Amino acid sequence: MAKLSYAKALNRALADELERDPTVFVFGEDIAAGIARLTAGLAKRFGPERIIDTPISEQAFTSMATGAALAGLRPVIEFQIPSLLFLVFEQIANQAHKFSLMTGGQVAVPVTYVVPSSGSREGWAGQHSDHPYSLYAHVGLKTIVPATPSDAYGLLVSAIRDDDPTVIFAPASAMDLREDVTAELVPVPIGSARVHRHGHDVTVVALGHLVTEALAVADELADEISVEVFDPRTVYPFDWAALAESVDRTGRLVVIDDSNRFCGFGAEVVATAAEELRLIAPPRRISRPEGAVLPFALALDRAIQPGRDQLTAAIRAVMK
Amino acid sequence: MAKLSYAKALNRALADELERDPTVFVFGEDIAAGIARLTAGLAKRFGPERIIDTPISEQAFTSMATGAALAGLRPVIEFQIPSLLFLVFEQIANQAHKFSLMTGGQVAVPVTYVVPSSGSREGWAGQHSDHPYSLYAHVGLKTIVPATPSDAYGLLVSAIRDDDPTVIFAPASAMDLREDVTAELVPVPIGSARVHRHGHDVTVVALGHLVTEALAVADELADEISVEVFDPRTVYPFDWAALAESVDRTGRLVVIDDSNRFCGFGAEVVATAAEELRLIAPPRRISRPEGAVLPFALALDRAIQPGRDQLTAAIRAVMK
Amino acid sequence: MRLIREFEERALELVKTGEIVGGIHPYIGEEAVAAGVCAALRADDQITSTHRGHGHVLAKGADPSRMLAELCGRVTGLNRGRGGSMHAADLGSGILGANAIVGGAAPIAAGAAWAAQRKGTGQVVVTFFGDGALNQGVLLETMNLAALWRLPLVFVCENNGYATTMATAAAVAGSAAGRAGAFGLPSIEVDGMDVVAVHSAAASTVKAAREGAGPTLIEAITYRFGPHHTIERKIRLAYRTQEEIDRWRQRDPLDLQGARIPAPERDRIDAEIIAVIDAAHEFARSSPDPDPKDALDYLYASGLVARGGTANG
Amino acid sequence: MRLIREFEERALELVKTGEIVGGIHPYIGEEAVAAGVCAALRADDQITSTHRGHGHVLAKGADPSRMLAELCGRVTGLNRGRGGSMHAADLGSGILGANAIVGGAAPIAAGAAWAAQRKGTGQVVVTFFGDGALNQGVLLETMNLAALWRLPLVFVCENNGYATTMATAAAVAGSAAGRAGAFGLPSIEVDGMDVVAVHSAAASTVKAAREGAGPTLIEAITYRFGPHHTIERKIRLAYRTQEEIDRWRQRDPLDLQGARIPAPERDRIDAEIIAVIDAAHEFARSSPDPDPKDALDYLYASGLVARGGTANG
Ligand SMILES: Cc1ncc(C[n+]2csc(CCOP(=O)(O)OP(=O)(O)O)c2C)c(N)n1
Ligand SMILES: Cc1ncc(C[n+]2csc(CCOP(=O)(O)OP(=O)(O)O)c2C)c(N)n1
Ligand SMILES: [Mg+2]
Ligand SMILES: [Mg+2]
Repeated sequence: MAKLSYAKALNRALADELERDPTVFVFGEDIAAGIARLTAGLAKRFGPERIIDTPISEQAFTSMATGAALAGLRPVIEFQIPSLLFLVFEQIANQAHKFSLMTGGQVAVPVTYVVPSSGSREGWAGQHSDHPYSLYAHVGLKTIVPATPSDAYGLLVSAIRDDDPTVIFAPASAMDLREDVTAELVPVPIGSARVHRHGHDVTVVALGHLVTEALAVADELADEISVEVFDPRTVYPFDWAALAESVDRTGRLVVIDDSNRFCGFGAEVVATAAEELRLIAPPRRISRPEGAVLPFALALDRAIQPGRDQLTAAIRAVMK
Repeated sequence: MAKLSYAKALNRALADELERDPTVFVFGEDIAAGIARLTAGLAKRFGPERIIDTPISEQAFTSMATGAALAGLRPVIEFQIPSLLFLVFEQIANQAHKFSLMTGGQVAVPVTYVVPSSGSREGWAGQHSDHPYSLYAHVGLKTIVPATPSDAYGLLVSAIRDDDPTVIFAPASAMDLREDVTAELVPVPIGSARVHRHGHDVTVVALGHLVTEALAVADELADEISVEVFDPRTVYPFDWAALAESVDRTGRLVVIDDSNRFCGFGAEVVATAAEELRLIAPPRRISRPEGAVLPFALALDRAIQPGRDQLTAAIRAVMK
Repeated sequence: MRLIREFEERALELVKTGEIVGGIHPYIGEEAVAAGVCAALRADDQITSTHRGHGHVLAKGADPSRMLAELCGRVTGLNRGRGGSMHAADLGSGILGANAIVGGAAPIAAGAAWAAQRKGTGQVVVTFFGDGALNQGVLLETMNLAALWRLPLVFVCENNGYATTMATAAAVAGSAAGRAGAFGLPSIEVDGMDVVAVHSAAASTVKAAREGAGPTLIEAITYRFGPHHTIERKIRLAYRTQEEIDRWRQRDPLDLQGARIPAPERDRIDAEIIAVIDAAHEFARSSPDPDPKDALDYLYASGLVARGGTANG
Repeated sequence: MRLIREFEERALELVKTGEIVGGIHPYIGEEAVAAGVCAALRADDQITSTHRGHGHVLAKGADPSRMLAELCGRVTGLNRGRGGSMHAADLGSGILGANAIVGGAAPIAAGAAWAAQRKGTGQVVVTFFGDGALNQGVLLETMNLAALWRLPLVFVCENNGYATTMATAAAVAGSAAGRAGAFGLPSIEVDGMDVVAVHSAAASTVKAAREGAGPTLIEAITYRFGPHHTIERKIRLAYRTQEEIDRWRQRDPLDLQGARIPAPERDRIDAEIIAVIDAAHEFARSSPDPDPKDALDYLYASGLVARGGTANG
């Protein structure tokens, strides 16, 4: 029974797709050396025609991937830090995402953008600790934040095979998670949620590394409150049918979200639930504050991120 | 009694601030010619040291404004098209916005970014019809979308005087609105809402050009439903106290939003209301679809934008 | 060139009549650049275009009828009415699309060139852009990558002296050639009003790119006779003099080339082209408008259906 | 230089002990660049720095104690513990900040230079960046604007041969000087291991900028003796050989300069500096940590209070 790490799962998914499909290749910085782990060992195995080290020209190589996709290839881009997704916002949101509709369906842009260490990295401070998945979901990119090694594997495979541009965030705090993988690793469909723990009092929606936090809180509260831990796995498109099924049973909703509060993922889940689902208590959001900038000092960095205490308090609040 | 157009109000606000404060200046493309109307006549009046035509290097001059602000100046930047705010996302969200906290309060970055024709411009199609105010509110920029000429004047003045970076979107569909200006034009505080029409059955939250639509629908429905038209004027920070006061009276909420549905402004308003306010009926959102890209053909362009019929239907729905 | 000129004249009328919504960026005066460059390309070669793209799209071989139908927003248009003037694309003709963002298409062209190089197809890609794009970072990043990887890519700078109202000299420190040289790209400056001169420059650079010699820059010195965009009609702009415009009009690319063609031949071509444009207009006019309920079609290649909006509730 | 070296050696220890969280990008080997350039600046001149910024910040005159306190995340730090290694700033000393985005600081420096020119303060601004930034669009856009407007700005490229693991030759088509030349900027290549050579190059370019002659580029050929970042310790990287590192170490900038200073003098300086660093370490260690409830302080200069988060419920 093999222990598989989250980082290794991403690495294996990428390797399997490179092996299976000759049109897949990777652009990124320092990916031959594989310092971000996503591409570890791949340059040796697939060579410099498939694993391409790029200069620090993110805007150019991001749109180059779009052009290569128009020519029938399936590019994967590794971004070393999450804020690079700010730098290439034009190239992804205004070019790659819009090509299919603007051309009247003449083309597809099957590019996969991977951030193999998103969110806080403890001590990387203001410009290297962002978690911009809500931004990409808002503009309409398929946006994925896997929580476990097997989901990281299955969702990266599906993203690469998907015909639309897709962004995958691998939270830095999840990269070292390990899982006992018994079954064979398989693709996980984009847009399908997963219930990690069943419960009947309250549905807690959590993504990525926060699923681990939610499960821990659910354990702590087990004797008093039965918590269902719901992991959408994909931010957009969101699995509303699965959420409805869960909330129909629990009637209560708490969302924990590592992006900024205002117009964040948590807002979307709470808003749609308020519009469409039957809630017996007001829903609650836990998130980064509005306009959050992560301060350097560790205690401050942590104070900005959504945590267990807040989640516990929110769960108790909706049970009142 | 003078008729003041929305475009002219912006132009006058900028002129008044240039007159009042010698540290104010403007960067932008074709602003000496004033083709976007914001700067009409200003080059002649204030000269090329205050009204600076820039090459097509948005990323560089946007961060130049940040540097000039660090040196004590108050830059205003005109962006000719809304999607330029995608191109400079790094410079605004990751640099200008973060400087104050990252430096431990050593500096302020009082830059004002103005888009004098945001949203659809009928026939400008996919890459020139965006309305990215929810994106900027999410990252924490003060984000303003005035609905009337006098508010456009008062909010632009306040934005220029504000010590934080601030984004103002002037919807293309609002630029030609005219208002009878009786009183003197005055600054309008950032973060304060305005109720354009009082009602007791349902609160309709609308921004920018959609305020006009909301008022029209309120008129149509006047005999059957008493609609309150609530204009936050500022997306972020949002005037929650004023919304609470309104919803306490009506108990019902509909939000109409010209940005994309998922993680949009509408989601934030509905989510916060669901968490914190007493609603007697499920709230409703009208918005652009998820991941919207505006098609060129006029009928399609309009079909993507939130409209009166949807708003009317939503109001009826919450009254059921 | 005559086709482009007639097409643009007709399009200008349709903007006036309202059959074309949103206006256009007319290419009139610059026809020799698109015509000369595209004449040097194979059918399977590719181009990217700009906001001022009608000339490039027609010169690369798109059907004028479907192009005009696109400008009129009809379902029979190149983009089924979804793109319009600034996004016209025809993948079948190697047209990767006009692009509404200055400099935005260059790296897309480089990506297509990279794919062609990798597959060994022998295709060459041409990216057209204006002098204004010379100051856009992503274009400069692209020159570096194209040079570094010896991509089969030709950069064609249409230097018409202005970026909207801004004179090139007021915006560009150094020059187009200097920028290319900085990355080791050879460059050729050519008279953009002379289609023969443009063609010979294009032929040699395209041949070099096809043979693996890497990218080059062609700077075509040209001039737009009309407004930056048709809205300019509504506003009076004083960024250039009538006298300057008149001077350039004396070097109308159509006259320069026309003088090289025997009159009867010329008249025959002109007549043919008028017929083509009339047919195109008739085709566009008689084509159906798209149905509003299909407004979200093609948003996702995978068929994902977005929520919200009138289009689907 | 000795101060920077000792500071970095101490910082490396503190990364090992965990007193510094998140690691650092050590400047060891490149000291002559920061020291030589900043020695040519006035107290009211300004700089922008990079992710590898400790040397620039110290050379421009920041207090080593407050700098080390910043790296340790203490309230007594330059940024009150909010910035850390990659964002250290000291406006009072003309340090507009280290910047964690490659190329990101150049336009900020240009803006400060533009303001100085406008106010006629006679200040000069220096923007430091690495060879990797030569391929970042915004830096190239900035060169154009600086040249166009003759800003009192000096571009200092620290070419240490690598961008993380990528050799400059594999990433840069053309050269640094070629890029400057493309925009009409004069440039000087200098031995970045020789502080005297760097200083004389800086002195002349800074003087020219101050007198209104406009911007220039200095390319300092240098080398980092240590890892790109302290995490490199954990991973084995083979992008350069030990032999190459050893060869460069023979041109250690401290030895080159040290040989020019009489031994007793040198020993006195070394002793002084050790004392300064010990004091800095003591200062940092004894300074208080920020209070988590203040996590959102300074987010808005206007005092706006954000909602959400543990910091304020
Ligand atoms: C990045 C970007 N900035 C600004 C604009 C607005 N804009 C459209 S065309 C244009 C001028 C372009 O000039 P040039 O590149 O010389 O092309 P020309 O119009 O002369 O053909 C500008 C500023 C844009 N579309 N994209
Ligand atoms: C725009 C951007 N892309 C990527 C990164 C990640 N990154 C940090 S340092 C670095 C290498 C920088 O190399 P260089 O500019 O030569 O400076 P050096 O580290 O050699 O001092 C990279 C790629 C970043 N911080 N910013
Ligand atoms: Mg031009
Ligand atoms: Mg380097």
